[in-house]
Amino acid sequence: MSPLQLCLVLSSLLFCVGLAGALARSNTILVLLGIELMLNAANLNFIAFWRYGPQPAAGLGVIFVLFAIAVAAAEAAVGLALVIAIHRHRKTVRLQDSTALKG
Amino acid sequence: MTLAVQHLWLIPALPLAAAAVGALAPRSGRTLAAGAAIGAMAGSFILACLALAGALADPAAHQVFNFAWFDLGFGALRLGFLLDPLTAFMCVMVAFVSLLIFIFSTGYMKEDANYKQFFCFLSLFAAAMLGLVVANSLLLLFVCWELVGLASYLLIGFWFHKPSAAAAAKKAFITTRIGDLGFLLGLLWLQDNQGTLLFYDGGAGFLEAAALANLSHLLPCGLAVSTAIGLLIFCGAVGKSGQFPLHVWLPDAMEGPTPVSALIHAATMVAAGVFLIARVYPLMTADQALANVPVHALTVVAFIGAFTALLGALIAVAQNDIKRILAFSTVSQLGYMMLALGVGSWVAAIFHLLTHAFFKALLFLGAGSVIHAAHHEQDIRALGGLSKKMKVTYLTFALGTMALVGVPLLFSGFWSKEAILHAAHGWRVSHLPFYAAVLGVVLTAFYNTRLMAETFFGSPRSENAAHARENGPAMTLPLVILAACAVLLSLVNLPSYPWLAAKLLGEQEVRGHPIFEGAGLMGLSVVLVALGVGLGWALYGRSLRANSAAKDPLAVRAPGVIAALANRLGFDELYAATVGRLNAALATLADVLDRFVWGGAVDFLAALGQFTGLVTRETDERTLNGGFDTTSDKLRGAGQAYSQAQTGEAHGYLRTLALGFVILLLLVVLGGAR
Amino acid sequence: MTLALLLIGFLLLAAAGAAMLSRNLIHSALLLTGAWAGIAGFYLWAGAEFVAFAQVLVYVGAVSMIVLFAVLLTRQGATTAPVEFDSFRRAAAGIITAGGVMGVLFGAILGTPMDVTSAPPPASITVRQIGAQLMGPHAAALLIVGVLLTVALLGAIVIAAVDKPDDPAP
Amino acid sequence: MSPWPLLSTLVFTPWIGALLVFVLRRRAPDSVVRGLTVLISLSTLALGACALAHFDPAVTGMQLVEQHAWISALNVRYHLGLDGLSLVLVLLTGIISPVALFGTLRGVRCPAVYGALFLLLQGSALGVFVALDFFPWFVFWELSLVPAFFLMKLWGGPGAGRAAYQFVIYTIGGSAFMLLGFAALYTAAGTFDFVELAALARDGSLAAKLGGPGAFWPQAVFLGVLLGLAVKVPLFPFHTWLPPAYAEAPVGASMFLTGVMSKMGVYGFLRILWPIFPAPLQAAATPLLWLALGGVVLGAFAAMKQADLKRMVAYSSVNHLSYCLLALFAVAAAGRTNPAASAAALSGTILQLFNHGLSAAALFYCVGVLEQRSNGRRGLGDFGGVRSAAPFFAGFCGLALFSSLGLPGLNGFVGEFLIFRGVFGLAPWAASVATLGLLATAIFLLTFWQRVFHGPAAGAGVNFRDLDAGELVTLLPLIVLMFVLGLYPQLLAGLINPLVTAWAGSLP
Repeated sequence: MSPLQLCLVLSSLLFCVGLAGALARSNTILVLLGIELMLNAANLNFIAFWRYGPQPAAGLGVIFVLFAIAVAAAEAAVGLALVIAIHRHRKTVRLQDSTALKG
Repeated sequence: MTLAVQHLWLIPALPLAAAAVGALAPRSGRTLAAGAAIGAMAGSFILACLALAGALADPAAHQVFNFAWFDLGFGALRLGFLLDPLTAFMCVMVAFVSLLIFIFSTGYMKEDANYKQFFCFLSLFAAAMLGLVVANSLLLLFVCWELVGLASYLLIGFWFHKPSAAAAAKKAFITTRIGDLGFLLGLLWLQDNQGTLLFYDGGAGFLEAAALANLSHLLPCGLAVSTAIGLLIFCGAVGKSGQFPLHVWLPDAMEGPTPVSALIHAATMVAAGVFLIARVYPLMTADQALANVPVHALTVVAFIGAFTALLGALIAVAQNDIKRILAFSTVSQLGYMMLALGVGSWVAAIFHLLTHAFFKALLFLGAGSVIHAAHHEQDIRALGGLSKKMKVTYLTFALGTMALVGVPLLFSGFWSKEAILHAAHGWRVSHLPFYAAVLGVVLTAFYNTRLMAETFFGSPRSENAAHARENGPAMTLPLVILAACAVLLSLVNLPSYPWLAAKLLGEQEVRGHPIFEGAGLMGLSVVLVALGVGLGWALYGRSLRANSAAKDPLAVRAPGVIAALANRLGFDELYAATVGRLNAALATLADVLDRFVWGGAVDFLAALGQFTGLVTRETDERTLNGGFDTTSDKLRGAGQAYSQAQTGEAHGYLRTLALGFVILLLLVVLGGAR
Repeated sequence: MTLALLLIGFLLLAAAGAAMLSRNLIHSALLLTGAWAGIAGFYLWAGAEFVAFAQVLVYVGAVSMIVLFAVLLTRQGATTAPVEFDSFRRAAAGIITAGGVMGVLFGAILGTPMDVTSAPPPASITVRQIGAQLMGPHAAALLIVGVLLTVALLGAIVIAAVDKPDDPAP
Repeated sequence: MSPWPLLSTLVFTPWIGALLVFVLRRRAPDSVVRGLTVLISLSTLALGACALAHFDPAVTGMQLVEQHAWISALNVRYHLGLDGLSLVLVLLTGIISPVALFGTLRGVRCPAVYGALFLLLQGSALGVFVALDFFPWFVFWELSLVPAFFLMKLWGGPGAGRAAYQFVIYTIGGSAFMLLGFAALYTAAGTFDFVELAALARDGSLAAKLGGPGAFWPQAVFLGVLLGLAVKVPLFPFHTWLPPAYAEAPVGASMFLTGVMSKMGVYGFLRILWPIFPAPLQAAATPLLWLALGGVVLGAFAAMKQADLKRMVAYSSVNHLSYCLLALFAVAAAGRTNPAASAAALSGTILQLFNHGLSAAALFYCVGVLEQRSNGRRGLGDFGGVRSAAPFFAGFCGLALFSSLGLPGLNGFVGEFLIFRGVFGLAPWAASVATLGLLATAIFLLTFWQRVFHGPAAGAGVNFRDLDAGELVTLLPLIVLMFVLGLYPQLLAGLINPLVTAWAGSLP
């Protein structure tokens, strides 16, 4: 098993942990954190491919990860703010209580 | 070209300007309108006298002044003025009679609200009539001819609030227009054939020898071209001059004010037909040289004239309205003029035209005077005894009657009628017109005697007649002047000194013949007149009517004949039953064709279109739209079902996403998408 | 090297897994901070020092603070009340789904031949290089991210702000 | 040639004005809008006078030409030009439109919308009179129907809806055939330009391109175009749309319809059918002559039967326009035999177009006055003795009536006389029969006059109000022109003489 594959396995495991958390937990904050983990897993992949990919000198993976981190930070801020707002209005943080999107 | 002919247009222009003044003046401008009309007429009269002097200086010449009206691509349409003795005599007569009648009208129409309008129309008429007389172009003549008709229409219908007057005006216009259409066709034919409508144009006019030679070829029907054109033009004259069979409008035209009847329907306009034929006489006689034609134009004219002369006199015998008697008398006298034209003596026709204009205007004005005095009582049965109350009117009316009857020697009517009888006697084609004319003379004497007796003698037979008073000088003065003319005019054309005839024929010197040359005929004439007067006096004068309801002595003796004559021989009914009904049928036919045939075809097409539309709509709704609707319903159902899947559960969405990812990836891996 | 990677990976997964399983939210947040730190370790291992630095700064430093604040602001009742797994069915479905995903991912990773092992480990990228890259070819993206961050900041404030205009504070 | 695109300005000023009026309808007071509408409408007269100043009657070809490529793929050109015929009709439009607007704008609902539609109509009519390429010509031709339809439907009488639909559908139906004909013509000749097509027709190559003389296509194309124009004029028996349309339209629209739009059909005959299809027209001229004669005689007799005054005047329009066609077909049938008569007939046709426009518009206006004074009654028996109460109105209406029946001294006579003079020289029998029409015209117009104005005051004629200043001003220009043209027709004849002479000289 090559280091690249190892890295990929690691990232996919992390992804699945995040996914499982996001699917299983009912607390909205934890769902968000699970998604955050899945994002980080994707970042791992970027770095791994940058490190072991055919043209590592371009540094593209690194740049991409930096941008992803920035966006993720923004997402986290807005997401958690939403959680707080919802909590203030409905006195709940359970994701299954917010079903306004029902068709 | 003398100065006179160049300024000839002023003669009609002056009354035209007066008409414009009358039209534009305010409603209160009565004096202004009347003054302008009379002043303009006086001016025209003076100019006409000057023109007459100019014409008599060289009676053989046709002085012309031609100008282009407008360009027409192939040559201009030219109009012109003509000065020759015929024009000049007519001008003087028209202007003079008009002037007198205008003056008379100031008295007669004094109480009328539309006084101003009356003078406007009268001036318009005078302008058109004078224009007609001075025209050197058949087109200009036609234009004025129609305008004269318009003025006549307006004046007959002057008391338009009376339905009978409005109907009479329309009848007059339509009837004369029938004749005018023939005139128009003749004019068009001439224009097409000759390229000009000028009478005289330095050798190029259609009345001059060069043009007339072109008109002698024969048509397929056997007539010469000139005969056909001449007869078409004669149609116009028949309409305007009240000749049989278009005479029916003239008696009805008496609905107009009496001065109008005097001016238009006795002295001038109705004589325009005679003038027209006299004017185009060279055209009318162009076929005389042709031997192998079935009929000459003048033959038709003579027979129609003779028949009308007799017809008018006959019907006049049984009329009771003073103006209608005079109207039928006019019809009859116009017939004499036409007879004279037809038998070849246009000079006699013009002489009679001139004398008739004066004495008939006198008679009408006299009648007007009577009517005005008798508070618009027109029925002679209700008049009577006026000779003592209205001396001037009585005397002048008597003079006019004697002129009309043809009392020998002193009166103009005698000489002019004599000339006609003479000419008719000498006609080689047939003697029938002569006999008709002779009979007409007797009848004329008869009905005039009746008229005089019933109107002026005896005692008044109604309140209106009893209160009659002589009218003022504005009305009597013209009567006196006209009466003087009716007598004195005989001097211009005595057989021994035929000055008028010589001038009209363009001869420098006057060659008369001794009076006894035509003495036989003259004697006959005297006997005839005496017979007529005697008969009339025997029937009406000796035993005067006691009251207005008394039976007419003639009607007692021959009730059927008199009833038929009183009914004007049923011409109006005949026309109503034939022409009127044909006209109505044509109108109905056209209307029905429009409504049902052409309109029906359109409606049918429209219905066909609507039916097609209906069919396609049904097809669309049942099949195409139906299918579409079903599909839409299914789609909507599917959408609703799908929206059931939207639970609003974020977990569920995420899970579905993940499962979808799994399935996709499995497909890629297992499917070997490499 | 591989050993280091395995070690980092184990710690990282363990922290993440524990965070997802913990019944106490505060614990979850702290464990996650650990997991993020582990990820930073992975970046260091891979030679992306600047990324590791950014990871620490953003996640370990900033996001974890926000999470903690969010947790504290949304607590109901007792501060230490456990957050229960309220539905066993959902938890099981989630774990099974995640397992499925893991399965196909593993299948894909392991079933794909990747012959890049021979490539030499590259020299780690310098901050200067990153700076040149960011200000050069990716300047537009940088600007957009800057705007995005600003908007996110404002948005977060607006969303989370207390809006009671009718009820003035006593 | 003037560098300024005078003709485009002429055509589009009313359209721009319509837009302006429409935009201003709520922003400006009604009186301002009305004044503006009339002013814009008057622009045609002013620009027409400009064109007249630049116009040289001696030139028989097109003048003030504007030509630009438009749709080059179809060889469609924006081609405007003016000859004597166009100029006469442009001037007519310039007179009738402002008069009609001025006379009727005060009494209508929503004067701004009415005015805007009217100006649209005016611009379209002008476009028809100056366009020289079939494509823009047809666009103007069809566009004119739209405002006419709305004017008729929205402002018309009780039966206006049906009449408007009938009018539009009938006319469009006819035009469709014409469009097909031109499509075939275009495939054969490759051009839509009237001038080029006429040139092709003159040297005979057009017929050859369409499949040779006597073949099916030239006949079919000719019939298609003929049908389109015949409906518009209208040629008997395609006239049944006209009486209801004219009768139900509002007075102003009736004035424009009869004064200007009815001229479009005859114009089409002179501009299109005549130059482009000389041979088929000559072949078909004798039956067409019968139809025109039918229009002259039966139109007049049908008018006699109408109890509705507006319908009566409408039928008199059928009669008067049929005179134009009578002259046209007589000339076409006779060919070169009698150029003097042909020239007279053609001059008469053009003069008649102008004169009928004046007198028919005046008559419709008079009927409109009657209608307005009597709450919409316009039956022959609804009035009586109006002349006592309203002498001015009676006088003006009488002048219009006598002009219409062709009294010498008024304008109607000149045109009719020239037509009769020409037709008599070419087809004497036709002229003789047509005199029946003259007689019937006199009968029904005098019946109109007698029943409405004469007799004792009755019906709506009691206490009839005489013309007010506005109505007087409306009628006065028409009446004055009637006199002027009746006494001095050279004013118009001078414009068309060389053109007509050239036409008469170039007959087959």
